[in-house]
Amino acid sequence: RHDKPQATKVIGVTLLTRGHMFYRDLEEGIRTEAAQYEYEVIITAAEFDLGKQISQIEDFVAQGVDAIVVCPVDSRGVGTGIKRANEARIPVFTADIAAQEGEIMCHIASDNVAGGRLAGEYLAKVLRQKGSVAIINQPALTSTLDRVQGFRESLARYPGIKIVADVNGFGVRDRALQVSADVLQANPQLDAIFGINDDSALGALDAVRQFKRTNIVIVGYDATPPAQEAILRGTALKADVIQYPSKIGSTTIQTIRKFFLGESIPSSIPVEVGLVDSTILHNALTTGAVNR
Amino acid sequence: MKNLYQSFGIGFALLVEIAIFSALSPHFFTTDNLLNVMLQISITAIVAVGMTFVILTAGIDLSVGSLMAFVGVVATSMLKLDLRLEYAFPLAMLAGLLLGAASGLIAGTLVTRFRITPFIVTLALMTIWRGLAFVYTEGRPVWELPEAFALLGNGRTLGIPNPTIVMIVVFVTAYVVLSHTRFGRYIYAIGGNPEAARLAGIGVKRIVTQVYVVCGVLSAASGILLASRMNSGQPNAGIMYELDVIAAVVVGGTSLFGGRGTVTGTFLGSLLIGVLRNGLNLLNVGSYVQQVVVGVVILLAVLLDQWKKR
Amino acid sequence: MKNLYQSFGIGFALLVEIAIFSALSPHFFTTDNLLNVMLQISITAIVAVGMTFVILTAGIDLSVGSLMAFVGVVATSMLKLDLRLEYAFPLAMLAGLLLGAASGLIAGTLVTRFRITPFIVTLALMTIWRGLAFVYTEGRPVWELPEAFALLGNGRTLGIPNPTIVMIVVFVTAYVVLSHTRFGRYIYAIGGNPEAARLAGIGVKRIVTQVYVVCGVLSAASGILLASRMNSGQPNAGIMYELDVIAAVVVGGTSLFGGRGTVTGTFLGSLLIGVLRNGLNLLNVGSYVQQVVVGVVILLAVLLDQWKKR
Amino acid sequence: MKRDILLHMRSMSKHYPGVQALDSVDFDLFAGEIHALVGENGAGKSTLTKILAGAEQSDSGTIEVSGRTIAIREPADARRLGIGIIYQEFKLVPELSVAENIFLGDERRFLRHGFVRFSLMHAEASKVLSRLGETIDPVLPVRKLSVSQRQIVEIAKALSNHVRILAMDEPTASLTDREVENLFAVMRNLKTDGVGIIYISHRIEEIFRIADRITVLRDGKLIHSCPVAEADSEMLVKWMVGREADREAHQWSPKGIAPSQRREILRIENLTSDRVHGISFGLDRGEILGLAGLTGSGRTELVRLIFGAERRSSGRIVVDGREVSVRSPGDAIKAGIGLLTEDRNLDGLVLQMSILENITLSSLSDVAFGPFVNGSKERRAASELVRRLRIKTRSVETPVETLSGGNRQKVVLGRWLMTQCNILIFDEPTAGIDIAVKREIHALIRGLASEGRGIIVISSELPELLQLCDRIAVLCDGIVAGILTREEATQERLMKLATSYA
Ligand SMILES: Nc1ncnc2c1ncn2[C@@H]1O[C@H](COP(=O)(O)OP(=O)(O)OP(=O)(O)O)[C@@H](O)[C@H]1O
Ligand SMILES: Nc1ncnc2c1ncn2[C@@H]1O[C@H](COP(=O)(O)OP(=O)(O)OP(=O)(O)O)[C@@H](O)[C@H]1O
Ligand SMILES: [Mg+2]
Ligand SMILES: [Mg+2]
Repeated sequence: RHDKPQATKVIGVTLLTRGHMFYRDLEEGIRTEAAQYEYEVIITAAEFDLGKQISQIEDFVAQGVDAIVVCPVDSRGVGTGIKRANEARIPVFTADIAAQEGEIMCHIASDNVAGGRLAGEYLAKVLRQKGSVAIINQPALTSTLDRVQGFRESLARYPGIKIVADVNGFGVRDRALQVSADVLQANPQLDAIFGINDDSALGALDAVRQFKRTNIVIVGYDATPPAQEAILRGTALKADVIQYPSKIGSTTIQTIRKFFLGESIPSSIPVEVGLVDSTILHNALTTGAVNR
Repeated sequence: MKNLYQSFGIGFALLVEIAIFSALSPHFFTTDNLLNVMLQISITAIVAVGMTFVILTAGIDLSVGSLMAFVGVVATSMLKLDLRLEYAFPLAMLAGLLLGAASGLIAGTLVTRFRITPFIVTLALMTIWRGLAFVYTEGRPVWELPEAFALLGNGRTLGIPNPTIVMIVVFVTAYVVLSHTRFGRYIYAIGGNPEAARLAGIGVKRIVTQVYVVCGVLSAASGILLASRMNSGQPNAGIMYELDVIAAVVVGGTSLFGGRGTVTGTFLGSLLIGVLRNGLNLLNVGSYVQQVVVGVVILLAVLLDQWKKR
Repeated sequence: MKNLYQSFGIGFALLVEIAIFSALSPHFFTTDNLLNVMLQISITAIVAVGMTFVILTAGIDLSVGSLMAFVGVVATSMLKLDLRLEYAFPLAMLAGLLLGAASGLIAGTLVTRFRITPFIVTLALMTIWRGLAFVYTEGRPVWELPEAFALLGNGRTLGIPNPTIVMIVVFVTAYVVLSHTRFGRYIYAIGGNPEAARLAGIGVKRIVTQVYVVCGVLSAASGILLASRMNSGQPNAGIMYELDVIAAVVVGGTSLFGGRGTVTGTFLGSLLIGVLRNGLNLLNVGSYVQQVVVGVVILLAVLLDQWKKR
Repeated sequence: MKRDILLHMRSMSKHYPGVQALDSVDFDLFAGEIHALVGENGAGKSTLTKILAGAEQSDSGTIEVSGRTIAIREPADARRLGIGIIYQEFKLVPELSVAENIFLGDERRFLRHGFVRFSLMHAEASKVLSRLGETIDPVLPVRKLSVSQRQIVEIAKALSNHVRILAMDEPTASLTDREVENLFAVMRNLKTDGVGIIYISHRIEEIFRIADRITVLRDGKLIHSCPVAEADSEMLVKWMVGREADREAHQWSPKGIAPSQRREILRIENLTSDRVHGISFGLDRGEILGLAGLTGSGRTELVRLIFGAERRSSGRIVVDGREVSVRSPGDAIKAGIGLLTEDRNLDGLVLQMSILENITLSSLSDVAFGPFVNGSKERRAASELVRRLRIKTRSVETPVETLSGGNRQKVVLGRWLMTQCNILIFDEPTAGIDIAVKREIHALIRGLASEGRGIIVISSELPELLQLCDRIAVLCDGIVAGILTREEATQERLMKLATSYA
């Protein structure tokens, strides 16, 4: 392994976590794309621990990788790690979440605030601009804070819609189920729930089923396969903000490749977000547009 | 009777809590919500029974949360085998419970034969099972399960949620075992003075191993119920449950030094924490303030218990 | 000498580990990477010293990780006060360390005066400090700090990273305190037999409280260094550090039942785990497989230690 | 002779849940006297010394030291006043060295620049130990010591300080004669230095040898106090138990069992571990075999090996003519061997469990129906033993930790009496047991033998062995130095064998 041919490039990746499907898909995108160019990728995950993420970047520097991809745990804090890489003249790319300190070659991401807005607009539409809404939140991460910020911003424009609960489901399905049950208990008239990721939304869906509530609309985020399936089955989960994590992954590798080849690259590449409901998914299935 | 008295301090705290929430929220003291609370605590309370056994022997089991996740994904993945449901279903249950027993057996063996402290054994297992759950599923949930599986955890029997029924059965059995059988007596003796127990002719290693197996099996059962409630196997289920469970056991009056404690106390402890979480959610208290409140209430409850003992 | 011998088991495990990684990765045994490892373990190793003190008294402190985060956000937010840096800087340090001391004082008082088990006291504090860190920051990190602050944790003195220097000073001091002062003797005595210590006229409550304060202050110092390394105050910093720290202490041969252990062992324990993480990263081992490997190595290390004692 | 009153405790009372441990007791102590405190198990002797030590607080009463009323709120107060205590239940830190234990709380004298000078401490410790005629290595951790060595350390700890008042709560309970002599010599020296000593012991003959005055407690009340010359042992026993004691509960005839049944029940062949070497002997049904030897001679080790409590490196154990594999105490009990251990607190009792639970712990299967414990049957069996052993308690539900030292000993005894074991081994069965009950226990042991069981008794009190045993094996340095029959045995011959290799 040590005497690999000169040409083989090594790319170090530090993900925010592997506990969420989103990053599994992003990782997959990176792997498949990198395999095409025969790049070697070293993938680690910080599991929401910034200190660990910085250590991982430092380990990459010690290894002398050719490029580093970071999905920052925190936009600012990761700066010290990035600066270490900058000092060692190793190019750094960020994916999904931006870094605000240190030099970044390129940032490839979908916009979380925009995604939150999409969810808000969708709910405003189906609720006909009035009703009560709950958020299954995970207010510990910049990305989810941004989603909720976008969501709240868009609903602020509709005085008829009230956010009656904002609870922490820790981004995992079992906790989300538990807190959603309590929210439903406290709000017999609840009209809609926004889950900051699909585990949160699906946990809410489990709770809704437990209480056999009808007339509730749930919107999720990420459009993971279980969520898509739930939407297609006509459950309370009606729509999902969709990002294209594997596309973020593959785009990142493509950008790095351009960099290796000496081509010029932009400082940021937006990857589209969208909103899917059962109609869109249905069409996509038949045309194969959202195949995963 | 003695147990009831011993649990008085915490029982009082529970009553105060219930009174406060009943006053503050019209949604709290309703049959529906009380059943909801019972359902919510069922999963952790079942594990708490196993944890009580372990703690009574002066041990601890930090691996329960991870084990629940690992069992959940393994059992659900069995359901996806190309088998008829009549076969797949018992097979999945069996595999899950066996896995729990195996985990307990490993923990128990390392603790008794290799004399490693329970804390470190189960801390390592916690890491290992969680890692394996993710390796096994590649981080993705196991889903598209037969609807019948969801019934297990979401259905009701005689109006009572199934997990609650399981919990009640587990508690009653544990109560009888601890206070009326030889096995129970040995557990207390070992927790109180393992050397004296050994010299009294008790097979300390065997009993302690069995206790970890009991805890493993109960965690597995609980993990299966949890998976059923979500109708999917989530590798990230049960994170930090061990701490909730231990808190419930200790708040319920069981001593971490072993030899002292009851499952009645554990039940009340689980209820105290469960009611608190539920009530705070009903009152729409922000999650971080909630964390602070839960911490403070746990302290107050143990303080009260301590003060009562004076 | 005696300490060295006692730590032999784990020292051997460490050597094996180093040999394996040196053979497998050309990047491992380089000055750069070894300094890198030292830097990486510094933060947790400093806390591990405090934890060693606490565990020697047969206590435990689960609140260290949360406390680090809370101290981090409080101290960094002081830096943002409208003050000249000469004032803001010491003020922030002081506030952070005081907060650590206060946390230790609360824990120590609850443990000694109110006789609540350390596990539950610090479990509650862990929840409370984390909650307060989030409440205080509304979940967002404190940032846009003066560059000078980042130097604290990222700078080097005589070529050695600052946190590593702090770590070395802390270890040497702790070594002297534990093995050559009365305070140290009393800690061992209390951990070994608190009743005997009390009857010998030792102020058990005072000493135990001081030990928690030491742990709190070291956690605070470490929290400040961590914030400086990230040049921001992160409310979710240090999650689960308590478990890593406890693992390092126990792998280093300190008994969770108190009265037995050394900081030399703790240092080797921290190194064992730190080197393992670093090496696995260099070898490109996936993070879930890593989790499994770390768990297994921890078990093997304690097994070896146990086996050596026979 | 008019001397200074050193200590005066006036109307001391102490109540524990369910018992009045002390009921306005007056106690005084002169400088340079040895004042014996006697009474049945649970009479309140230890409670009185614990109050003096600041380990417990009295409910009422005053304490005067040298004529000044003082308050002792915590152990440090007592220390400052020059009060030293030897606790009945040891208060040592197993992980610390002998020297560190001896000077625990008193490190100040070895400090320089804030650091403890250990070499000085070790030298001092050796000095204190040699005063007691002992050569225990001061660097050794206490966990490596045998019970009697711990006792010595406990004594050295109290002597290390400059004391004016010394309370000794059964310091000789597990000491052999030679050590007792050394201790008495030290006590006489202290006496001439003007130290007042409170001496608690159940060994009546010791009291008459060493004490100047006697105070008798019963049920927490002061019964009698007089110079030792005005009492004899029968009077003493009467004061203690409040009635005439029957001298011999059972008339005992050696080997009260038909010769036809006198089969060998236990045979030990070549038992070896790192502390005992090549031990062989046999034990008949109905026989009581004594094990004598000095401290550390390996008696405890030997019986622990027989019981499977420790691993032997070689040797066979034959029960009723058949070799049995004994790898754990559980195996031993199955083979019909029971062991009453030396240290009741450390490895005998589960302190927080009740008397009932402790007694039935090894015979639960006899009072169980399948896995279930038959509560009423269990209670009946335990109550019977509590009555027979005269365990002083309100109820069988009382946690053992609240019992006095002697009563605790009776509880462990009760456990082994309840088992069906045909071979019973008693390691210091009467340590800390009061004289009245001691006689009963002797009778009990004889009774067990006459039922056809085989009994092994370890005792540091040679008279006890001489009184009780059919044969006595003497250990010296882990080797059987000789086995004497009842007829051959005398105190002198036993001592000579015990020191034959030393
Ligand atoms: N901590 C306690 N809680 C409750 N009761 C206690 C406690 N300590 C002692 N007692 C009771 O107080 C009484 C006196 O006990 P004490 O230990 O003073 O007896 P003693 O005379 O020393 O007996 P022995 O000769 O057996 O050592 C006993 O009945 C005992 O059960
Ligand atoms: N746990 C231990 N570790 C090391 N050495 C021990 C241990 N226990 C006892 N010893 C030593 O082994 C020897 C035999 O001890 P043992 O306890 O069998 O003696 P004993 O004849 O019962 O004397 P005692 O009067 O002290 O009870 C002694 O020298 C003792 O110091
Ligand atoms: Mg006593
Ligand atoms: Mg002995």
